[in-house]
Amino acid sequence: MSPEYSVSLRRKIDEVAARYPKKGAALLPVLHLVQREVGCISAEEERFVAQVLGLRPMKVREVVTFYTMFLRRPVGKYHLQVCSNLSCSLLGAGPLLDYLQQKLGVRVGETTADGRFTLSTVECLGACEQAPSLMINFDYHGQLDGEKIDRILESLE
Amino acid sequence: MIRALGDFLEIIKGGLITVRHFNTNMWFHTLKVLGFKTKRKGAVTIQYPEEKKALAARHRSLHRLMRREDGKPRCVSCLLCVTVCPSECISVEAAEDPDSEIQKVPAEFIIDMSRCCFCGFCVEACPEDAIRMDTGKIELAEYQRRDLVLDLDKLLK
Amino acid sequence: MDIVIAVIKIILALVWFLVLTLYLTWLERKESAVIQDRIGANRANIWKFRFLGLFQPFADAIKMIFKEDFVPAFANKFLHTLAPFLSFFFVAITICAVPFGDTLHLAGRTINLQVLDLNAGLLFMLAMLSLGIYGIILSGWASRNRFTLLGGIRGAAQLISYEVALGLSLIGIIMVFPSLSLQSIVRFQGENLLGFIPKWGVLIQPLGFVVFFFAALAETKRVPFDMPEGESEIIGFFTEYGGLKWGLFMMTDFMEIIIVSALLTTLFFGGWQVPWLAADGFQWPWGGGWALPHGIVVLLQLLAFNVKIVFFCWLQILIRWTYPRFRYDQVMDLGWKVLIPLSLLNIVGTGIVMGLLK
Amino acid sequence: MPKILIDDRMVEAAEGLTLLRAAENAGIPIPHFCYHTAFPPEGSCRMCLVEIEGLPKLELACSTMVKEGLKVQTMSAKVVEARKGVLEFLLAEHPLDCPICDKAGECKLQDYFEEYGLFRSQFKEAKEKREKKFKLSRNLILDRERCILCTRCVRFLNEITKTEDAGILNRGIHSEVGIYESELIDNNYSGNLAQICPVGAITDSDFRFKTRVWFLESNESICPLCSRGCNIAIDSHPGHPRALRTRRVYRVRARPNPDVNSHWICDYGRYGYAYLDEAREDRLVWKKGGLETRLIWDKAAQILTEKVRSLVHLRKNSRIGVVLHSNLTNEELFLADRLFRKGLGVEKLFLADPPPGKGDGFLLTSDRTANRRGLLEVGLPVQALDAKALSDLDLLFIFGHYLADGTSAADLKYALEKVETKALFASHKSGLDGLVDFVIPVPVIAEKNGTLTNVDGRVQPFVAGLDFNGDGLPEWRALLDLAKELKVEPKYFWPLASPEGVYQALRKEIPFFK
Repeated sequence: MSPEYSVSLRRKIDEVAARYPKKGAALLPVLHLVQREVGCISAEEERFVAQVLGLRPMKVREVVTFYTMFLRRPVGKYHLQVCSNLSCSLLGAGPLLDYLQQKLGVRVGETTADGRFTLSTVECLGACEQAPSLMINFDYHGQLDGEKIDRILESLE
Repeated sequence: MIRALGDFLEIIKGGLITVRHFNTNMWFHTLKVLGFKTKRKGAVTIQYPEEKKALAARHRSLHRLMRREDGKPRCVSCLLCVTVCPSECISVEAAEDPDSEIQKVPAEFIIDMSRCCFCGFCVEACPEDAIRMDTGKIELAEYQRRDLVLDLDKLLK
Repeated sequence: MDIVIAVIKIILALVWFLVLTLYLTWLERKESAVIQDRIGANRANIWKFRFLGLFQPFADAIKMIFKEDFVPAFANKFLHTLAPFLSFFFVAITICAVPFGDTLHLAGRTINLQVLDLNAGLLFMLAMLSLGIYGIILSGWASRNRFTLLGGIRGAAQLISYEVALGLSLIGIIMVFPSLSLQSIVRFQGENLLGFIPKWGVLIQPLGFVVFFFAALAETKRVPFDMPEGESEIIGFFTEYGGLKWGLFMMTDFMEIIIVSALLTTLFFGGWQVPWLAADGFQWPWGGGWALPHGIVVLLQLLAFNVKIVFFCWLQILIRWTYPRFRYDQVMDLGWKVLIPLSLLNIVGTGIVMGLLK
Repeated sequence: MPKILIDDRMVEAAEGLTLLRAAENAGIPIPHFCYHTAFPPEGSCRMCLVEIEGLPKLELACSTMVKEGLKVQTMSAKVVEARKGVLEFLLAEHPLDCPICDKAGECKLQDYFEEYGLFRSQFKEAKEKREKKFKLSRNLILDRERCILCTRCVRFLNEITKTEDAGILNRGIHSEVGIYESELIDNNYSGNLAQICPVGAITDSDFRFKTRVWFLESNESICPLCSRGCNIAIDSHPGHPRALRTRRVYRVRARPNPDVNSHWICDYGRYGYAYLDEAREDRLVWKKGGLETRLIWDKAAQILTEKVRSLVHLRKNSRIGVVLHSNLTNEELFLADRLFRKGLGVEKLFLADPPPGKGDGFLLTSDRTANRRGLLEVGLPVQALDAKALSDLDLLFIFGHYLADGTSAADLKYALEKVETKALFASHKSGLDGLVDFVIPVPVIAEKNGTLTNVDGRVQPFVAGLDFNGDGLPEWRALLDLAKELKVEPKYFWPLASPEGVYQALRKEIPFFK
């Protein structure tokens, strides 16, 4: 579709799609591919994927909105995802989120002005044993409190 | 023979009751007309247009439609009053309200008072407490039948 | 001159009759209201001046006159129109035999205070009252409506039955006061019994009075004897009438009340007689007296007559607003099985007493 | 045929049937929201839970296949408890705006709650606020608060129209039905979404707020707007003493018929009901010398038969013409054939039909008449309309107002002016009214009885669902009356008195209808 997508991306997509009996079944890996390449999956990418895989854009949108690991808009360098599910909520995910919002000066879903941090909530990180837990990009951090968060954020550069 | 005499006696007794009423009312009412106050009242008639009885709190009089705090009619034209009305005197036409919290408002609300039997079912059926029969207006005579057909504006007054 | 006096008497009598009729309607409304703890008609007014609703009869009259004169398409138009006038006429004419007072001496003339002193006045009145049945039958029949016809038949049957008792109950009176002229019957009652009790008919004919009173009540066709009309439940003979014609029937009704009262007064309550009042003043039974001028005596007599009549009107209205209607068979039973035997008994009894006293 | 035990009743169910269908066939309804006969089971609403002996948990009736020896309880205490729970959770987010909801009265949630509901909610939390007026298509409005996420609408668009316009977005409590960006659902079957929505989430702006469903009287009929002959239900208002609107019909719904239209009808048929009320012919008039007289049919029939008789007497049968159309029922076409062609020897039979439209490949056909197939099968030798052929006639019977559609007004006027007597049997007002001598109002398909043959040759009977309010009469009766009055084949026509009788005669004579 638009020429921005590199030839290599297209080739990779074709490669992945070829592994499945139906092209459409490759949707998840293809979306991961695209997100890794482009950084997020906005409407434009959805249309691109739909066109490549022969699906209606609505199908792609359904999948993209269902999974929290697909980002619908660009995020900062560090993507802080706070679990808001039951165990974490019971063990203080709420105050934690408030603390983060205050500290970073952004609300949930926003990126700091310097583009370093994006704060968002997710449904269940699957780490209840470490509740309250937080995922920064692909790293897990558990049993958090204000102090620990300060330390973690300082260590990020 | 004795029974016949007894019956005759009863007839006389009956006559005496009316005579007693006549006497009391005649004299005490006359005194009242002349301005003397007596313990006994004489005639109990209320001289209607001049004197009026206080209406009971639950008395069902002319309908009125209630307004919301912002002045819009409370009615959401659910047509439950129309459904329940045994004399089929209510007709309502609904319209869309721009406020999505209200959604449905009456475009026209007509009560044909010449058909109304004052059963008060409409008041009981109303889920919004939008219609009440507590205006205390009970003198509803009109010279024209069409004046008995009340529309939204008149009912909201 | 005699003719002028006769015309004046006729006019005065009729005016008296009609005005009393008019105000009897007011009396009926008011009395029934007072009996029932109400106030009664008091709305009719002239320039906001109500005066106890005394203008109500005029309002009613105006209403009735200006109402549509409706005749059913299927009715016999002539008879339908004739009936109310017939009824009205036969009642109205009876007034000519009623004695209002004794004689009035004016400018050297002796004027009998009676339109016409018929020597068979009593029979005349009974006859005229009986003829009133024609109005009922005609109205019921000419309306060409089954219900009015039935009402008319009921009326005729009832009235004819009670005519018998009515006539028989008066025979005692005729035996005691040997005259058929009403004026002379009244004069007879001016005497005293045992020197101090006014010799009124009711005292010497108590049974005759009771029978006559009931029979006369039945003659007026009012509750509790309103078989012919029964406007609230059983449809009566003037159902198909409206406006002025219906008004005539109603007036006939009220006039009958007055005539019955007049008869009761004249025959049993001394007519215009005031106890112990003679032509020149009171004559006390214990001696002495109180001389009064002729004019005052005549006025007192007229007053007495009117007071008595109004009392009986009042009594009849009271009865009408007290008792429920008889059933048809009860009416007939009362007439044929009670009143007629009683009146016959009265005749026999009177005869025996008179024979013994002779 | 596996035998299963449902509520202690032995039921024989076909292989491959779901429990829910098997129970329904046996007359045991199992409550459900997301299940729809036309789609494969989804199992998202959890309403159809039933107890199966030997299984530890409750199972979904909509997706459990029947198997020999299953013992099922549909109303056990456990099941009822589960239904209560499901309803309570649905109600936790569903607004209680039934008074303004158009679905109230035919809402499954309302019905089931009435039956099983816990009337004292245990939820203290406020309900979630969502968008109440989301535009889904030109006609459809989505109320996301009311939506119970049964996905019937999504599946309809996936499976039936295959357009996949809508889907479920987001996850968990944030899930909602949505469309892609602002691409509105745009297909000819979108109206069905409002009908299959089990709650009031999708409402139809054509019906929205117009009335309440319990006022409506539903009558079965057949859609006459194309040759498919979809089965429909016409919902009309029987009247109100002070009704503000004078309209009768409020909506048209699809009636399931697996052989014709499954559960669907197209939007053309669904929203095209205005013809039932608008511009209807209602007065039977005779125009003579510029004067309009209102007549009764008997009188009009007398005048017309007199005219026919005099023409037949003079052996001028060829000067009688008849214009027919393909919206007449089989019976009427058959009677016309029998009376005019066989009985009176009329040769000039013309056809004037509404112009064809565009088919959509699913239900809607390009032929916009109800009974073209019937016309062919009855075997009427109709000619195409030709204004010139019309003009050398003395008597013309015109059925339908479609004559005005195809021919130019001037041509028509010129042709008809030369015809001595013209009788128009029309259901709707048209330009023809001014050109003819008799205007005889006739009912539309929804107002009469008879049969129609659809494009696939399926003969469908229908009965009058709406009252016909005009002066006139159905065409079949008019034709019968004319035949009887003219004494054409008396032995044949006299015993006929109803469309059923005519159909019996039709079956005897024309092999197709056997």
